[in-house]
Amino acid sequence: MSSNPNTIFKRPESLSDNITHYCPGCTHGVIHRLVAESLDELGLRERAVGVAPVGCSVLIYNYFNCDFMEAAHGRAPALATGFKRTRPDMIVFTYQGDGDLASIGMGEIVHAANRGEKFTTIFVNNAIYGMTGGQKAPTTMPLQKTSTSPAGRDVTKAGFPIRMAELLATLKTPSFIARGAVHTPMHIVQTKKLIKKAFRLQNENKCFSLVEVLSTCPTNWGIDPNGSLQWVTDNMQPYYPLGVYKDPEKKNGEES
Amino acid sequence: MSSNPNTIFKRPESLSDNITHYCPGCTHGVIHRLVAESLDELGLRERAVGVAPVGCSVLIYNYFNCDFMEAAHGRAPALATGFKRTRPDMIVFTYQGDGDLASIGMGEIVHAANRGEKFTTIFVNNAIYGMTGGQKAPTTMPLQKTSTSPAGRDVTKAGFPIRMAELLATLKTPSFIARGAVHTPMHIVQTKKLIKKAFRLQNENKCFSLVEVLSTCPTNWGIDPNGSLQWVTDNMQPYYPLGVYKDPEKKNGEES
Amino acid sequence: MPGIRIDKKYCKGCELCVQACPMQIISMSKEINVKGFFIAKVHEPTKCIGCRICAIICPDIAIEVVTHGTQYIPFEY
Amino acid sequence: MPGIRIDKKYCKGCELCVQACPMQIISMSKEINVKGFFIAKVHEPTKCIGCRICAIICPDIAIEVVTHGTQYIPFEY
Amino acid sequence: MATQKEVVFAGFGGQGVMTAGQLLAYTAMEEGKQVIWIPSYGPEMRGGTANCTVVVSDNRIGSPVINTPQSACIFNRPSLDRFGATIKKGGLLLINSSLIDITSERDDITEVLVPCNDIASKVGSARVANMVMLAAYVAATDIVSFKTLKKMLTEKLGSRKKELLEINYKAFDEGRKLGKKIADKG
Amino acid sequence: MATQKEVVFAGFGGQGVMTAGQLLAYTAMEEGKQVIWIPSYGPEMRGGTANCTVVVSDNRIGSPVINTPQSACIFNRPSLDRFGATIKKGGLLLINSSLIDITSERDDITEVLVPCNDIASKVGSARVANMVMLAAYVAATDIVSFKTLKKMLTEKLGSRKKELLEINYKAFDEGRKLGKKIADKG
Amino acid sequence: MAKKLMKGNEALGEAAIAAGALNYFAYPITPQSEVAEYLCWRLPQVGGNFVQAESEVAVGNMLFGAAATGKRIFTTSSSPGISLMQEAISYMAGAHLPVVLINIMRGGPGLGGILPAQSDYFQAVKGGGHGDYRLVVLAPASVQEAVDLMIESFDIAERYLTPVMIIGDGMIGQMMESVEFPKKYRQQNDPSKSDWALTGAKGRSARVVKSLFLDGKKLEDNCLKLEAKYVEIRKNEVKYELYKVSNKNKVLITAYGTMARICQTAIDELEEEKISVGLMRPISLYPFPEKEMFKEANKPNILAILDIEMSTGQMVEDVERVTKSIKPIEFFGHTGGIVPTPEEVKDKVYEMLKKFKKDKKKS
Amino acid sequence: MAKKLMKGNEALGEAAIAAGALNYFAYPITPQSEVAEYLCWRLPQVGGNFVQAESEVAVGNMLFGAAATGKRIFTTSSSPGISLMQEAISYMAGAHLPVVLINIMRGGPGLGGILPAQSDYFQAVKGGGHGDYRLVVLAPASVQEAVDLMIESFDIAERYLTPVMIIGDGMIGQMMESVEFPKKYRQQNDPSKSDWALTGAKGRSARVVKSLFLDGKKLEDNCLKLEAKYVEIRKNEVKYELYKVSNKNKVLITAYGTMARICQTAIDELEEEKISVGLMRPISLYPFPEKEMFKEANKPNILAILDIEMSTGQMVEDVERVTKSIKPIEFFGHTGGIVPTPEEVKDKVYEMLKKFKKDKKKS
Ligand SMILES: Cc1ncc(C[n+]2csc(CCOP(=O)(O)OP(=O)(O)O)c2C)c(N)n1
Ligand SMILES: Cc1ncc(C[n+]2csc(CCOP(=O)(O)OP(=O)(O)O)c2C)c(N)n1
Ligand code: SF4
Ligand code: SF4
Ligand code: SF4
Ligand code: SF4
Ligand code: SF4
Ligand code: SF4
Ligand SMILES: [Mg+2]
Ligand SMILES: [Mg+2]
Repeated sequence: MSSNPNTIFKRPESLSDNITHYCPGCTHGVIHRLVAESLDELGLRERAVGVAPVGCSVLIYNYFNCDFMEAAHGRAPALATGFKRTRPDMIVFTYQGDGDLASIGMGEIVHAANRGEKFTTIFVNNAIYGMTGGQKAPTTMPLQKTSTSPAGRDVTKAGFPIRMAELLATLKTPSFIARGAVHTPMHIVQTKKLIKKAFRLQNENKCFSLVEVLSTCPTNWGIDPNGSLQWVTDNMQPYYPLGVYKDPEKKNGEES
Repeated sequence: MSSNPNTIFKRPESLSDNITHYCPGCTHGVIHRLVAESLDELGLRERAVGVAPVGCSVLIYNYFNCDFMEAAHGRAPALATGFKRTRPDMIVFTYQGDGDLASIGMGEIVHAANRGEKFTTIFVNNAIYGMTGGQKAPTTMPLQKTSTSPAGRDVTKAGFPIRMAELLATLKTPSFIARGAVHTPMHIVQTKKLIKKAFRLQNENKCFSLVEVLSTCPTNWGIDPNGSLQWVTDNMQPYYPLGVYKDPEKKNGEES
Repeated sequence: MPGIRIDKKYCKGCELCVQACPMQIISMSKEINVKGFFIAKVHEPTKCIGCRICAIICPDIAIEVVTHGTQYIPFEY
Repeated sequence: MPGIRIDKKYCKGCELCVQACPMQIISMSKEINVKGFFIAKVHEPTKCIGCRICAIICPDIAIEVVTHGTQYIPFEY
Repeated sequence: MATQKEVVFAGFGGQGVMTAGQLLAYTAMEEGKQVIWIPSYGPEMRGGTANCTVVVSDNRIGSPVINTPQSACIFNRPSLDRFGATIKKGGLLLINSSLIDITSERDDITEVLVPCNDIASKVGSARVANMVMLAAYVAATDIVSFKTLKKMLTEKLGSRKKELLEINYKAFDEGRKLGKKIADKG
Repeated sequence: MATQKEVVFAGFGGQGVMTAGQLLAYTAMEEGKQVIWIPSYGPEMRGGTANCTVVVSDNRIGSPVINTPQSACIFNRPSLDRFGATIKKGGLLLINSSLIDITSERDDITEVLVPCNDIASKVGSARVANMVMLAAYVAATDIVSFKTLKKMLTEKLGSRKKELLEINYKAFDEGRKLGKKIADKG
Repeated sequence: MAKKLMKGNEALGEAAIAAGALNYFAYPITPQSEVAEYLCWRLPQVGGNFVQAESEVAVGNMLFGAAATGKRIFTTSSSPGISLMQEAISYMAGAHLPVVLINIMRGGPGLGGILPAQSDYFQAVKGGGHGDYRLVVLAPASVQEAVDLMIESFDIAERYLTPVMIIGDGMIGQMMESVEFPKKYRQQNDPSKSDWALTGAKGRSARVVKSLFLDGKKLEDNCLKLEAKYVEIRKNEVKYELYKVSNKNKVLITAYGTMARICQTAIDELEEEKISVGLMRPISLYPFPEKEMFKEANKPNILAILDIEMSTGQMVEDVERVTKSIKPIEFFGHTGGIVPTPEEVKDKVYEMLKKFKKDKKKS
Repeated sequence: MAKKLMKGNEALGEAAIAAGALNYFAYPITPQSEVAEYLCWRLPQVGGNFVQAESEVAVGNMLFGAAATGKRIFTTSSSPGISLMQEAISYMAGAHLPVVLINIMRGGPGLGGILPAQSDYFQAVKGGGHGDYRLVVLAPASVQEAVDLMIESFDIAERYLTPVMIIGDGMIGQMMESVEFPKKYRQQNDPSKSDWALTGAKGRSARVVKSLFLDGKKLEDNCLKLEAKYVEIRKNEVKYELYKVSNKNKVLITAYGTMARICQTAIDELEEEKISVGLMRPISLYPFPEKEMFKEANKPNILAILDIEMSTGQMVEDVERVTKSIKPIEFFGHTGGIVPTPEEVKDKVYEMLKKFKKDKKKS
């Protein structure tokens, strides 16, 4: 390597040096990085407080270089509300899995979004309860096998997967609601933009913002990491369309 | 009064003889009657189990001639789920106010609807917490004065009213979701049809069914009973459009 | 000939029937029931067309509608 | 001339970079790191175009991309 | 013990029983007494009766729950049914005779009929019936001075509402006359 | 006390340490013994080490927690680091020498190197490394009979998988040989 | 500040403001909704904020988040609402957060009723949530004491970094009494001076507020850290009142909150009848006045102890425990909203005097 | 039925089926998720049903609804999940519903950890919810006992129409032991034979299952009805085990659940050293073996009591209470997932023997 080396991609400042406990190929790591890069680029790290969920990312505070608190399962939006209302000058974000946000935490996220709380939620949808060993989530795909649906999700008994972005977008209170994914570099690049915008809107005190991100769980899906990315393309993406569902900067309907 | 008298309107059998504790002109009474008439007409009373909410209608079991249980605040859909899954041969309905269903009970109603539980929910939206003395509900209208929003609901802090029918209609699981009202005889007649259909669909084991009904609270709105009916027309109806939002018997979109 | 019966026990004097009756034949009486409410009464019973609108809007199911002979039912209920 | 550095400490051998690299120049080595994972390595470093795709997809931020001199950046990130 | 006075105000919502009780409480406090005002907040409130109890004492007040008060100011029939029998022997019962056409039929208490609504209408507003009653009670028991009572009323109403104040004063005067009689008798 | 035997199986997920422990437990139970199998289910499970403890006794078993087991079957390096020092004085340590190139450096226990993976590959499948280890342990301690062990294995695997069964039997035989040597020595 | 006649619920609200606690989170429930109805307009006047949450589960967790700012925050609720906060309370205790919670108790279990009761003693004092934690629990007997304890509770919460709960029955919330507030209201905390609050990782390493310790040893350390605080609390924060306690007392009454006032009336009346009864009123239910109560119970003149509660008997277990049952203990109570009267208390005393005098003769 | 080697969690699931309880509602949480993972396929085989709820709050309330059918229903969870059920538990107790709840306890407070603990004793035994109610609380020490108590708990729940809770630490759920199930499994209840279940108002007047009594007197009556049941329960349902209790014992150990087994090992080892220690293991934590424990404590040979728990000390308060502190009581424990070892128990005994022998000499 000769002179004038130029690092064009490196670990963001908002991340610590710790090695994550995530399984090989788990895209939680990618999403962490996108959040960290957004904080870096917007210069928010020193004012940021993250709220950890209960789920595989419960130890997220070990991986970030910003203040963090750890919520009860599903209640991160309530913690974020409490914090942000008391310190409106800070930047607050929750990072939540699909069991956390779409199952036990349904009430809290809907109401935080509806009140228009000025924080940002990163919603990691991997269609399963990762941490507890692969049980069915409300977002589990029809016929997907999990440890509590060994014959596959039966939609006649468990209903269809919940599309949180669509559900939250019905609320009239202005907000930024989008869905991205991280199963290809292109999607990662696009999702980064969504996450960064979500934080920018918070920083401008505009609205509540939430980015749902389709993610993988190679371990509990029982599929190798690259196969898992493919599984997102084949199974999740068609059911969970990517895009911006609500945007305070666009007129109603413009984005859809 | 001469010979051949013919009663063309009378108290339905499913209602008891008790005088309700509702305030004069409160339309909870009308909605009770519509439910009772539907049970009568479909012959369901003897198999019916109601689930009372916590709210002004907490004593509803005193007014019906069918079995009843009384839920914790907001949790009626969970009780109904527990009951119906254990006794699928019975007819189960919840009767819930807007504080009960749309505030504290948000998680339970969304998930029951999403799992497609085969019970019926009557959702009485009077834009306020009646029982506890007129506090702001998630369904309170913008600028509406309540005991916890004496200057009127401030949408920049409390967000906009939640439209539950629309929110629930985004779920993919088949269901019957409609909104009626009872502020004019015509609306009462229409709403009766919705409620009856909701019960019929349950009886046919088709799907979850929910009818939201715009209702009044003369006492806490501080408006006389007739003025309250007018207030529904002027303020609630424009924001809460009446109609069928989801119908398992119609193709998607057909109803809207 | 149709007519209504208002059950004093149930009436809470809310006046919804008064305003709803298309024939404007219901009004509030000076009579107070056990619960202390002024109750509604029909002041021109002969004008009643048996439309059931008063009964439909009454939140306390205080009103029964009866008829003698045939009765045109303007809408299903 | 661009190139990447894979930090052995972070690599978990998931092979996402292997499949993602458009130049197909990353493969799995026989080397095991402290955590017991086989780590990725670049087998044809000179072919690297510095597109950053491997780094973007790496969930463990094991990859740094460097360049010497100017580098055409095909997309904003 | 002897220094403690208890009174219940009971009627239906809108008759101003809570306000009357509160005004008494404010006045007693202003005069340096210990005081408790406690409403019934049970389920019977809706549509039914409303009532509150005021306890005034020179010393620290023990029980805030008074099951057998020394006095009661009763504004409507259901309240008479409920509280008539609870008054302490030798106690005082004031009945709003404008709306109640019966008595407690007790001979171990002093019973006074105060046609509150009639007097109130006479002095200018049906809404001051509660003040007639309060004045009668105060005059009968000397629990507080009228001077302070008027001062507190003025404070609470605000000096802007001159006219209303005058009507209230008149109500006081009328009630006072009735109460005085008992005091003189007793 | 003397009748109680304890052994830890430890390695990383996928090495079949849990299965080996369970098979031992089933076998001991089949032979009428009291038995406990207890896994570590702590956070270290994910990606890290997996381990379980089996306790076999003629009498009612007290503590299910064995901090200092008599024996350990160690499948990988991190497990050796964790459990090597905990083995009771005079205890038995079996080390999977195919993957572990060090020893415990203790002189107060019996240490045996079992090249499980090598033997497993030799007999036909890398996946029976755990059975090699189990057999070595059983042979060394006589904790259960090989007859019952084979019977239970057959039951668990199901008789359909004949081929797999054969490989497992072979693994047993090889492990047994190694274990026997210790038993004979000890 | 001059004396004011105020409803307990409103006075609690004003007391919080006096303590510099300007962020309030709550959900309506009888008999304490007036706190929110007061603070919803009062807080904005002083630059504070009230969030009406969607549920008590959310309230508990909003407190959790708000407490992490280092400012003073609080809630008020009533029995069923408090049950819904148990998970959050356990989390906040585990994360060493200062929080003040008020439970204006109503009759239970279940939906129960809305009348005053004291049947949440166990929940508050023994811990309704999971895990090894305790709450500091204070029980005022008057509106003034409610105000004073409210203000002090924030100091206690911050001194030990622990949740503090004030329990009062519905009467405390509903009645008006004259009350005085401090002349000088406290300023809001300046979080930047805190060494644990989350203020942004600027010029320092990142801070974490959490209760998770996957490593058993670390979790145990956290529990021992908690226990060490409780030891301190038991040493420093015991509060109680003795009323007419003397060596003439035959019976010692134990009662707390409003119930104790009713007992005082009974004691006053008994005194006129020359029957000497003393009252020990624990003000801090946790820490419980253990040694103090034992001392009183152990006095030779005391024939027996009479515990009186608006419940079927909860504190009585602690009375048994701390007095080592050295004297016979009788329980009397009403529950579900029924309030024992001074007459009933007196009757119970008469009955006990008869019984234990007889017993004495026998032995 | 032949003996099976089964994991505690799975055995609990099978036991419920044996008891005729075929409707199960749960939410995943370590260390008990295997119950759901077992029952999700096992229940359909026997005509049962499992609903994976959206949360433990929902689980509690699903149980409430399901119990009203008159069939046997149950849930399993772990510490934080149980905290979320407190409101529903209070409601079910108040509404006289038979329900079985299992808490496979993990370390707390807060998110804590997932290792075994016994730190939810207070919550279970004293009542984590609001109002005057108690739970029957049973604590098994082995997988077989867990199965037996599980089956019996449904009978108890129905006998008294009350919720029953089984608490076991994570080890009970995770370990495999040999276990036997009854030969004949029980049929599901026939609700039509119930005189309280909601079966439809056909040929009878309507029934209501509720806990609301706005009238204070009626609510008090309901509380007294509950209390009357608890009196019966305290009379009939006390369960405990004595281990090596003799008049040679110098120390009496009190411990429950798995912790008691560890103490047994210690006692066995001490016996070999000629140190005689007995164990009293409460199996029913509520009703607590009050008289029985007092009797044992009061025996002249006992110098002191040693209470051992996987907590910072919770049951010890009941030990103090019921033994009237007639003997010195020492507590030893670990918490947060750390399990006291037989060695530690022995060391504590040595220490106590020294101390109390000395004390004796002194006095
Ligand atoms: C109240 C409560 N209930 C249940 C749990 C157990 N639990 C921990 S994580 C989790 C689900 C995690 O799934 P998800 O949110 O999808 O995150 P992932 O692990 O998939 O990233 C559950 C149920 C808990 N810790 N607390
Ligand atoms: C857990 C819990 N929180 C709060 C309450 C108090 N509460 C009773 S009814 C009610 C709101 C009722 O409003 P709504 O559901 O709109 O019914 P309405 O009275 O308007 O018909 C509240 C907050 C309660 N009983 N339980
Ligand atoms: S279990 Fe799934 S979600 Fe959790 S770290 Fe592993 S792969 Fe990722
Ligand atoms: S308070 Fe409102 S909702 Fe309740 S009964 Fe009265 S009018 Fe109806
Ligand atoms: S609508 Fe019914 S309750 Fe109202 S006044 Fe008429 S009859 Fe009476
Ligand atoms: S039936 Fe029709 S016409 Fe007759 S009174 Fe009623 S509303 Fe009037
Ligand atoms: S993507 Fe990262 S972690 Fe995965 S193999 Fe490549 S360098 Fe290693
Ligand atoms: S930068 Fe691009 S070309 Fe170079 S190794 Fe990475 S993916 Fe391959
Ligand atoms: Mg997930
Ligand atoms: Mg409402």
